[in-house]
Amino acid sequence: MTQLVQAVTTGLLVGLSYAVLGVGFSLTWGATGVINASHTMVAVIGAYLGYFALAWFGVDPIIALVVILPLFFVFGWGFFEGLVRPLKKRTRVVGLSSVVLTLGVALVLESLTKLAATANPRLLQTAYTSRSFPIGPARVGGGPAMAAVISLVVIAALVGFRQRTYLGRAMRALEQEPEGAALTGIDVRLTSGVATGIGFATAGAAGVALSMIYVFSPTSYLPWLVFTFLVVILGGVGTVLGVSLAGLFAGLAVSLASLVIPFVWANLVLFVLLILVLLVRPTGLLRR
Amino acid sequence: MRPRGRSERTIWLMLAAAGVGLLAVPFTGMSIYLMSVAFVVMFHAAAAVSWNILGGYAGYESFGHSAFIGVGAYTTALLLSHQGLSPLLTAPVGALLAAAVAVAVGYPCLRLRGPYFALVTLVVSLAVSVVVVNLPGLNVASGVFVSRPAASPVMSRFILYEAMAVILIVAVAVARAVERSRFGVALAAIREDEEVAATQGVPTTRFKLVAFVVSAALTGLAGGIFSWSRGFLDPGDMFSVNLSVLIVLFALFGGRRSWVGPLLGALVVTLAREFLFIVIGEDAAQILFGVLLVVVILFMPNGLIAAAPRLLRNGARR
Amino acid sequence: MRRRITLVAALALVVAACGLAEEATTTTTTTTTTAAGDTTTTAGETTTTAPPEQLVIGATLPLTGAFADTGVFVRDGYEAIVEVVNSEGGVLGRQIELVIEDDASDPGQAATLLEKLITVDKVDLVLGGYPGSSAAAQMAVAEQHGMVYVSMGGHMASFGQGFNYSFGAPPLMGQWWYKGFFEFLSSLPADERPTKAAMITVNNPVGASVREGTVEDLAAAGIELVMDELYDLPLASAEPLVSQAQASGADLFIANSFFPDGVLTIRAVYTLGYQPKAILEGIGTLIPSWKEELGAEGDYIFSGTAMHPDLPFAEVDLLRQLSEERYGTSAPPIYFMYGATWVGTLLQAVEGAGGADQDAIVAWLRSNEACSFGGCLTFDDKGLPEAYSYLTQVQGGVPALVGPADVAQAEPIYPIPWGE
Amino acid sequence: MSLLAARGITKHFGGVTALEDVSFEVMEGETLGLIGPNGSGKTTFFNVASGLMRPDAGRIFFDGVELTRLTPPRIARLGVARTFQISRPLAGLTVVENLLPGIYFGSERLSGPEARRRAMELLELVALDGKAHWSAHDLTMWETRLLELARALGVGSRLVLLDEIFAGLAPADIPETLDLVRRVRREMSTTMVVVEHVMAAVMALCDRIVVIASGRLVTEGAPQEVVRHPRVLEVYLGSKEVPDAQG
Repeated sequence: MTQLVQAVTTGLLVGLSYAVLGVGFSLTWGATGVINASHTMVAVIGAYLGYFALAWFGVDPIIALVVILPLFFVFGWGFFEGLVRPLKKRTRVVGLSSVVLTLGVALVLESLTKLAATANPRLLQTAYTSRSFPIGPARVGGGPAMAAVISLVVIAALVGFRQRTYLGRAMRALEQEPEGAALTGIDVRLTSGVATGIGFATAGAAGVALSMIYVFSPTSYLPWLVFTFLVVILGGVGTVLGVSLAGLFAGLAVSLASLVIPFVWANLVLFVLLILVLLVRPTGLLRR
Repeated sequence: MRPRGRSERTIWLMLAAAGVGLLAVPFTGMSIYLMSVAFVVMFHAAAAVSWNILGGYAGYESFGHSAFIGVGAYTTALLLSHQGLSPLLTAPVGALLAAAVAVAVGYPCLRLRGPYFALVTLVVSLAVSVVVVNLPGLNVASGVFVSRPAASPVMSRFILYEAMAVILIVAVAVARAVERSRFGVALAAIREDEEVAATQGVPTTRFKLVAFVVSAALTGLAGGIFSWSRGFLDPGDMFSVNLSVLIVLFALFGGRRSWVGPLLGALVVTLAREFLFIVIGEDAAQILFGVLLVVVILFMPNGLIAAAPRLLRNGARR
Repeated sequence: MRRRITLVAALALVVAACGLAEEATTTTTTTTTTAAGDTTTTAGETTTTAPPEQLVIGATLPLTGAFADTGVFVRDGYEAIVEVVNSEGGVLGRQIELVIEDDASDPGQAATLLEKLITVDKVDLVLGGYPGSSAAAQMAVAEQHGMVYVSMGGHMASFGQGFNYSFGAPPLMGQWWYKGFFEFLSSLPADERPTKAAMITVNNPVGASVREGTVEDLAAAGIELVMDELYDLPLASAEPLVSQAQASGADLFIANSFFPDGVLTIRAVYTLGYQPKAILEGIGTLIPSWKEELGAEGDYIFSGTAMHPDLPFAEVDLLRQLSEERYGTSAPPIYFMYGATWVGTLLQAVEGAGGADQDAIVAWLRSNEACSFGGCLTFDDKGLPEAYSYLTQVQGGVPALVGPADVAQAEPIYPIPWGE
Repeated sequence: MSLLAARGITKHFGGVTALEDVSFEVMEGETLGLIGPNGSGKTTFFNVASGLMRPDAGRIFFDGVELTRLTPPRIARLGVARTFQISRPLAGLTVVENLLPGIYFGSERLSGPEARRRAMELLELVALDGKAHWSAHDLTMWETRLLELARALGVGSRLVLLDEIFAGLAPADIPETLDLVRRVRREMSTTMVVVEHVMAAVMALCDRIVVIASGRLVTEGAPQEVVRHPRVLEVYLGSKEVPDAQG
């Protein structure tokens, strides 16, 4: 019983970290058509900034978010203006070209990160990361708990933004009818730029959250990217809630599967689930 | 796609001559090191030309082709280390198994288009690697020792070179035959507009699967010989995502309309990488490589072939 | 492991006595990069006086890529010893030149480049690569070209391939990794020993080799293995595994892990409040950042090694000095020590064999005791020394040498004083 | 004798009705006009008939074979071809290459030089032979319509479904296009179903007309009768409440 509760708790916590990575990725994809393979590399950089904020200035990474979020928002917007727009001028459907383009960006960022911070793996050490709390019979580490809080705030903020604000609604319109949206007077360029900026900012926040759970290094972006892809495909492009649920679902699936089958096969359960879901719903679990 | 006449036969003859030339190069006293560099270039070229049958002709860009390299590689490596069978004999078995994997995953995956297909193939390649690495009783995770092809170092490199050259020639021949066939026209139609292709009578589901399987089998064949050069297979390297991405890049860089593009892309990128790596080191080379990806996508979306002078393009598409 | 004054040991004493080490730092170290490769030529002032008599040693190391962090220490070890030897007049009067190529942590590249060093650069000698996968791939190449290959080897299986030219000096042998720990257990009263063990292992060749030896050692010690799980890298979350270990009631927890997964595992142990009597960990604790990343939580973890900075051998003093010069710390990094030992062993064999004739070197290594920084080794026909391992335990953030008793510099702390 | 028979075809998109219990027949050799306001379900009917969509209920028979159970390529192989309302040339291919898939894999299944000859013949028929080796991307809108027509004929000439090939054409082009369609019909002796808004073209071409509105069959009959039918006038004039069911 304890193990079951623990598995559910762990699964949900890990799932939340996939979710927070996925939502920004999915948002940018939906609004601009860009599949940003450098999304998780941006998250890695966010993790480093948080880490060094603490190591050099004694500033808690959560406080550092005050700088990271606007900074990354600007980077994202710049990324859209500098790289995505030229691409969009060339090809109408940017999907696959954007994967390769952003992989290039990720490679550059990875190497630069290595040069700046070495390839050494890092783990965040704060007062709360070495605490743990009981949840029923299970226990939760302070790091994962804080990461969960960040993730939930990011997801909630995104949901609110998309429901309540004009730009948020414009983004949703862009997702559904990219061509129709332009006709209804939506400033596509502005909306796309903001969407990319928000994508980057959430990546930064996700990176800080993940740094509280995982050991990270410049190469961490690749495994993180795989899980991001996975939950976004499962959840559907442009659905914040769908991706969040898919993340939780993925975390739970692996965690619960490892209770009954050898741990090494647990990830496979996830891959097989993905393929099964695609067989039934080729555009994702929660996509209408 | 003009009527097959003398010119068509001439081109095949020219290609055959080039193939014979490729096979003959080592007899000119090529050094061991050059043979090993050429081996890697030919491996990359064979994989890229094979990838292109699905990714270029049919427009289904797989980001998981290392799965087939891995399946081919582990098939020959395990048969060599457990049964003592030469990869020259077992590489086709690896190709068959790669084809079988393609059949198994192709049906669900090929229902997806564009980026969805790309991402799901990436995930599938990871799933395949988990399965292969944990196959019960084979102890793949401990690594597999692959004995060298021959007792003498020169002979070893020679055999590897010739085997990979044959695979490259086969891959090019198949790719070119596909291009010139009704099947190739159907794949092009699928790439341009799959629904239209279907309403034109093209059995899209079947043809996509066939293209996937042919592509996977050829890739598996190349992987089967590639592993023979490695000495020791660490489960991490054969199924690497980097390799999958590299294959896509070769084709993208060269151009995807004909077999010439991926071949050229593999040649140029592999040698450039090797050169940059030697001259400026891995980290700087990696940065330049990333910039190259960005430049290719932004400034030469149709690859080197299209960007090169018109003459070259005509030569390639004739 | 008997010790006696040998080439390197003598050097160590001379250097220590005359303060040559200081001079060595001011000696010009020329680094030339040629178009042919990332070729680092390291030599003392006499390099150019007699170039034809130079002895060229080629090696590839992961100077970039996944294993670069440790690879550069191996390179430093190679270079440091060659520098010292050259400043002492070289080997058999010949200066030594090192040609080290970067294999970018790719075993295939490592094998290709080694073959290039042998056939294109025509080096006189080769030295081992790193890590095991690269070494395993290179062993076959060296064997085919008839070149002596002194290295860490590629785990036990690589020494079972019938290779004649490969020597593990010392090897990084997973199968032996925890031998020191089990020796320590046998010294304890029976009722204090753990009775049940839970083991998790990274699912790759390194993990598999450690796991293999541990399963045998556990059986021999009469400890029941109640959990035995594998995991792939990267490990997303260690909680499921640790929680399962905790539920199994095991009082010995073994994590055959690398650094990042090892860190995650230990943190999960603390999060879940799992309190076994002892924890064994693969190679994470030997990485200096273990302390940085884990702090006090990293303490009390046992591991093994074939090399340790606190070994009470006179030869190690030289390494301590060299480390002080290079890194400003008297505790030489472990991979620096490995590199130094491999090159030390090779040079000693060259001297013993009276030249760079490969078969003569093999003959010498097979019939003599090679003494370098890790002690003296004799090799069996597989190229392996007798099985041994030192026991380490993280104490105050540092992996202290706690066994076996004849070399130990600190007492092992057992069981773990949880809650103190 | 009826070549195509639709029986109770029903298709909904979410809550919107695209087709509701639509039944009619197309006789061998005739040209049938299928008309109705925008969003009345005409294109949906083509999508169902060509196999791109499955109906929620009802069946379509072609020469005794049930189309609604077949995939698009199987339907094409029976000789049922279509054009698209918004032209969909295979833009990356040349004009002649656009025709080849249908000729290779449609009902005639020609190959080699024969197929190429056939493609050139069809291009000649629509007067595009001069641009056979142009990229389809470079054609004008009118030319892409002609290309679509030729491409459909390449698939098979037993039944061609023409989806608004007159839409958006300059009035000056209409007579010429009319002549062309008539010539095609004569030379290929093909049966046609024409979805069209340009009433002049409908009146000139069609032997019979079927009117649908809001997914329901309104009436059918000879052109002159149909245009005088009160319900037809009503749906065309009072088309404001017609829901958009184009999907």
